[in-house]
Amino acid sequence: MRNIYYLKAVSEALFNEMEINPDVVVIGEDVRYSLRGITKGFIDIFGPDRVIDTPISEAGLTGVGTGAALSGLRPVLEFQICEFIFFAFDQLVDQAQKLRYMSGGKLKAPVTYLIASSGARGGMAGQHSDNPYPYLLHSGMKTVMPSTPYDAKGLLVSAIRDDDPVAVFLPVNSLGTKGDVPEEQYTIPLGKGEIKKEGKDITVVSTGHLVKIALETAEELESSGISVEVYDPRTLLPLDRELLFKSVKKTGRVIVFDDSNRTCGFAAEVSAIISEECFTYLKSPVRRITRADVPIPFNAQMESFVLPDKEKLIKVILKNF
Amino acid sequence: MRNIYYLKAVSEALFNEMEINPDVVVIGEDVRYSLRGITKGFIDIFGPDRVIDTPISEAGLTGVGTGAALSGLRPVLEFQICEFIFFAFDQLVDQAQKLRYMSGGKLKAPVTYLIASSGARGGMAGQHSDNPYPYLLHSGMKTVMPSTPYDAKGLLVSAIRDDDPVAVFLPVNSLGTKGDVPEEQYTIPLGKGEIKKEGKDITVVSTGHLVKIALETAEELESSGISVEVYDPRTLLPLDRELLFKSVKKTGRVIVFDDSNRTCGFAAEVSAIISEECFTYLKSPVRRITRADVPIPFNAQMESFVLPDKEKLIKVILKNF
Amino acid sequence: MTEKITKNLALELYRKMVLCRKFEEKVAELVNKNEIYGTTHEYVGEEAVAVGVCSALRNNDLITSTHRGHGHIISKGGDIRYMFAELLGRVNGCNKGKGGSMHIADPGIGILGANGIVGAGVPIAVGAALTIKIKKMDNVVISFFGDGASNQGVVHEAMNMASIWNLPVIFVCENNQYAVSTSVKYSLKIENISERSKAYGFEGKTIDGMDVLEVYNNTKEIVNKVRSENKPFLLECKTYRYSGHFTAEKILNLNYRTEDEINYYKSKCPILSFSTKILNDGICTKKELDDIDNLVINQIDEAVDFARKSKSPEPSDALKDMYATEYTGIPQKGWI
Amino acid sequence: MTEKITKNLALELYRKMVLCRKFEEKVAELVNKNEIYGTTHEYVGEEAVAVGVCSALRNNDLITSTHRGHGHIISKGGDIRYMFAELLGRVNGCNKGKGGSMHIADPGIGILGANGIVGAGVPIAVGAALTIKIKKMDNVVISFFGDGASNQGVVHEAMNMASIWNLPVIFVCENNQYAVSTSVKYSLKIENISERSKAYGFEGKTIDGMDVLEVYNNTKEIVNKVRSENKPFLLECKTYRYSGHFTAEKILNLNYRTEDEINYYKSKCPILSFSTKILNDGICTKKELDDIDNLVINQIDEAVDFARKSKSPEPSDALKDMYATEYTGIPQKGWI
Ligand SMILES: Cc1ncc(C[n+]2csc(CCOP(=O)(O)OP(=O)(O)O)c2C)c(N)n1
Ligand SMILES: Cc1ncc(C[n+]2csc(CCOP(=O)(O)OP(=O)(O)O)c2C)c(N)n1
Ligand SMILES: [Mg+2]
Ligand SMILES: [Mg+2]
Repeated sequence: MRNIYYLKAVSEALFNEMEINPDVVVIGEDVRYSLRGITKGFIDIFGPDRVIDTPISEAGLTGVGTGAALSGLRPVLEFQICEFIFFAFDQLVDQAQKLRYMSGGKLKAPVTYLIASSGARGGMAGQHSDNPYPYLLHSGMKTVMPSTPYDAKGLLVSAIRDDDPVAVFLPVNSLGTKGDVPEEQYTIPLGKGEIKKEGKDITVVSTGHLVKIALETAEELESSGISVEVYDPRTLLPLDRELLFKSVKKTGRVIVFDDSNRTCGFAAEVSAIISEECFTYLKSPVRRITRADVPIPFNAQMESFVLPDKEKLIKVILKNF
Repeated sequence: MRNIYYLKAVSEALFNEMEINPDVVVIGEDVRYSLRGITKGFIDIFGPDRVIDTPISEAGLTGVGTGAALSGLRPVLEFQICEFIFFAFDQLVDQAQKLRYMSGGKLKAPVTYLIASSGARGGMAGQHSDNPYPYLLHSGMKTVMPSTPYDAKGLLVSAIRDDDPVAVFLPVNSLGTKGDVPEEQYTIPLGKGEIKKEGKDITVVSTGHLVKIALETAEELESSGISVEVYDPRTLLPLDRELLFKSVKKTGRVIVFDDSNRTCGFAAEVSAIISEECFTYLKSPVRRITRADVPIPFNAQMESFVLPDKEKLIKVILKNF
Repeated sequence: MTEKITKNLALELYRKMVLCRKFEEKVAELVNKNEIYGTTHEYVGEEAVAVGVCSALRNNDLITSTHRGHGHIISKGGDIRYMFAELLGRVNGCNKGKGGSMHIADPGIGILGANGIVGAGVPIAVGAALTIKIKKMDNVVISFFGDGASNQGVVHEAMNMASIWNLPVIFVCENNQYAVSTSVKYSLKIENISERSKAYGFEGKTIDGMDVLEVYNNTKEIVNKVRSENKPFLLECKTYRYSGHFTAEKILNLNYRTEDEINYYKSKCPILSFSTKILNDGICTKKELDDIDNLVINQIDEAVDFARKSKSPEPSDALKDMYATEYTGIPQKGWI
Repeated sequence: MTEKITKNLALELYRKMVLCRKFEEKVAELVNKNEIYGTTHEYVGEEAVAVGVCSALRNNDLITSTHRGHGHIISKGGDIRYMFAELLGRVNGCNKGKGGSMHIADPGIGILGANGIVGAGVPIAVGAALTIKIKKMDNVVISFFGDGASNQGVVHEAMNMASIWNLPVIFVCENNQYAVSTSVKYSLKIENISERSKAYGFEGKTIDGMDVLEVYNNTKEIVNKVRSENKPFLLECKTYRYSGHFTAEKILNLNYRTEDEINYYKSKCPILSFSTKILNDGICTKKELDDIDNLVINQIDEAVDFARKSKSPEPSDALKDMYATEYTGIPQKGWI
């Protein structure tokens, strides 16, 4: 297997789907010249009918994606920045996500939102550093956040082939990481988490680029005699509860390590369902390590201060024993 | 004290603030003729400069509210339907809510979003029945949801006088309820919850129109020997944690009874913080009763099926003993 | 009404308009009796637009509709039995009772959905037109929207994209001069909304939306143009709604329109003026029109009857139809 | 450049343009050295627009700026010491190090904030103009936005509201012909974005945005008009950016513009052409211009020095400044 960049794995997944299926088109801002690098060179292969640049009209282009999906295409919308979601919010949560249900199952909107880089990228401050997936989770939208190049390729393929809107968040801090990825197209089903490292004493539920940090932390703590299990849900909705509960029942201790806002965030949901389903197994309270509930500040030290990181994780793990 | 309608209490609070403070203006769709009834007759008193109808341009008018607030007015924006929030989402969570922070405290946006009727109103189906406050909570926006006419008047005044954006959700099912409300203007501070009924055995955290149902349920269960304490946070953010924790530590059992979507909803947040702060006091898991994660269906029986109600509350309470 | 029309066409336009009108009258009646849950936005007075436009379309042409959509659905060929069943929340309603008045969808006859959110259907229509272009099909898309919707940002965005991509979509603005209580005289500083097409570099036209033939003929011409030139078009139809914004508006006493104004437009009733015209022109007889009226009334009674006899869904059906590709665990119920 | 100008004005326009240019060159240098965190969007090539517009304003006139905002801030009177301090993330930066390049705000000199979100500042400007109208003040608001932003829905909504409410706001479209890699030839089917004002019933005009005097004179005239007639105006300035979309674009090798095109516009450099003109017209001497250049360079060096010596905020300051009316418990930290 090749060792390739996360970004490359994403690009490959999309490229292959476009090769296999003429209904797959990519729509977004600056996708022809590929500002984000995912669709680099696609225009030469697939032409302007399938690699479609849009004006800066996020609500509109999201609606266009829905309409295209309803009528027979399988569009992949590249969201150049994650705050894109906010302008498109009605079209996402009140249209694409609801149309099938409201139509009694008559309509079908197989559209993929490829959030080309999500999270704080260092110095981009308050409006280019969000990790806005909890907003979509709350609406019931299927949401994926792959933590490795392997997962990214397999999950994106599943997302594109899924017959519903699926949001795929690519953590900006993962794009430049490398990993083994098969050449051929393969799928990882939505809703299947993975134990990225087995452990006995505590479960760290970690998402996106934090999975790597959780793994590093687990390794570091091995020497202190703490055996950390790292659970990566991979798909945030549907969530692989079975695997999660199995882990929690084994370890009896949980930390949710997630880089979205705290209030009503993903960690809150995970905490709530663990309480509901694993209450008697818990040896200590489910703890959350999340972003602080502020926009990301510009200054580097302040930025670090509000983001989840290894130091905070270690501190909170140690507190649990 | 007079016994007046919730809607009237809201109207009165706004009217009085406009009388006292010339900077308070109301902006929204159909506020002159007052489709929603809050601003009925205001145009005759305050004129078109302070009772401002907008075209159907939710994102734009929300931005207008922000700009007006930044430059010296204290606008109250009436959101005719709660799904309004979705079109205005960028202007709410990425602009108004963030500008102060990003400016290092230099800007100030004292704007109130008056969500004139939130929740399922019976037969309005998927796009007119949401209770979208968790979306705003996740952004850190101050959010209020009064459950009685008295609370509505006092909290709206506080919201208008607050120097930050504050969202005030009026539950559609409360607008027609009545209660005692003083004639004169008064305030209820944000961030102060209330124990609407004392009890010993279980705490029901209830919001908006569900408070009334929780109270009825508490009364009904009295005879079965279960003493229910009803906690109404009134302000969803900032949340009155002290009062909540005090109640939970007393009863050791909690149900969160909230009419927003389940995943990453308000109930998830309350459950997570109770786990964090009251873990050792809990005799049974924190349970959530929320909406199902679907758009509200049109048919009346299906609609009831997905909404939180008394029957569900009783069932879940009994399960906890 | 310059061109000659065939008797068949005349009777068909007449029939559809009467069907729209009587349908809405029955709906209002059922809403007022609480037999229909919630409220609806009636199309009464505006029939010439939907009927004129949709009669000029092929079956495989597509439309997106609005909150005031019954007329569009009927004109595009919707079966009123399933429409009534939907409005009564029955399992064999077009949307299995899940959508109600504002969400009737039927892709089989080209209806990509109505919409409870003002303006939101317009970019969806443009997306469908994109499919047509990419798949090299030759149908067109119609997007209905109101004068109020014209000030919605997505409408601007959608029109611009349709223009730069040369898409076969016709934006039909139903300018009934009010958005709830807000007059176009307040919300717009231009006379004709169709002028806005110039801002995107395509053509627009304003016509009398109370005249079904004018609407029909213009649509025919525009559809041909759009099909052959692959360019969008903005067709504004000036019209008027006779009822309140929604069924229950009356009790609110908003009084934003004068009785005089309402009466003036009632005197231009699209159905009456058209029937007068075709009678005067000798295209058909009074009897033929009366027969149609009776037919329509019967059809509606039967449809309501059909709907009433239809089964209600199981309450727990509420958790179905959310996802096309299903997974265990979603959608979550609200309690455990 | 038809009108005569005073020497003072000429030197001032020149000085400001040079200040903008040198500022950006220094910023790019510091970004490339990682002394400035993140990336910035440089204004190089477009100086005539900000300088021409803002020089025609009063101190209490208001502006909203964009992601490419340094030029606006400087031209409106921003103090470059605090700007550099902000860009270095220092506590005495305009925004205490919280905002960085895209969020510089300074209400004291009428700057209601830049914006990282394309188009989002435009309705905010309209809101400020609403305040002016309601409070019966006589200042105006300028909203800068790009050609790309012109296709954003909120811009449409904002322009319409400004028009129907007769607000004193000037929409200044900086048409540098690209939105990142997307040419206006692709994203628009009209020649001049200023034509869009007609869709809302107010006036618009397209001018040469490389000519500071043309920008200045037009703005003067338009500001007077807007002030006295209480009507918005759309002023489109055709311009060009010399650098990539942001500092680091070069390494991406996007190649969406030809070298020829870039060179053509460089030959029309707003600074060079203006200095040539005022020298030729005998309005000032080469020495006077050289002195300004030196002054500016010194000023920048001092400002950078000032910024470097400024204190960094405490990391935990990150939890401050979120709310103007504070309550315990918010904002929540991310851990306990
Ligand atoms: C985005 C949005 N804003 C507001 C509403 C509430 N609303 C429903 S219909 C309507 C008026 C629409 O006016 P117009 O587009 O002219 O259509 P008409 O009702 O006249 O047919 C309004 C404001 C809504 N449904 N969606
Ligand atoms: C709503 C939104 N969409 C996309 C982006 C990413 N983005 C930043 S600047 C830009 C191009 C803006 O073009 P234009 O308005 O012409 O301004 P210019 O950069 O040319 O000055 C884009 C697409 C953004 N910041 N905000
Ligand atoms: Mg209308
Ligand atoms: Mg540009």
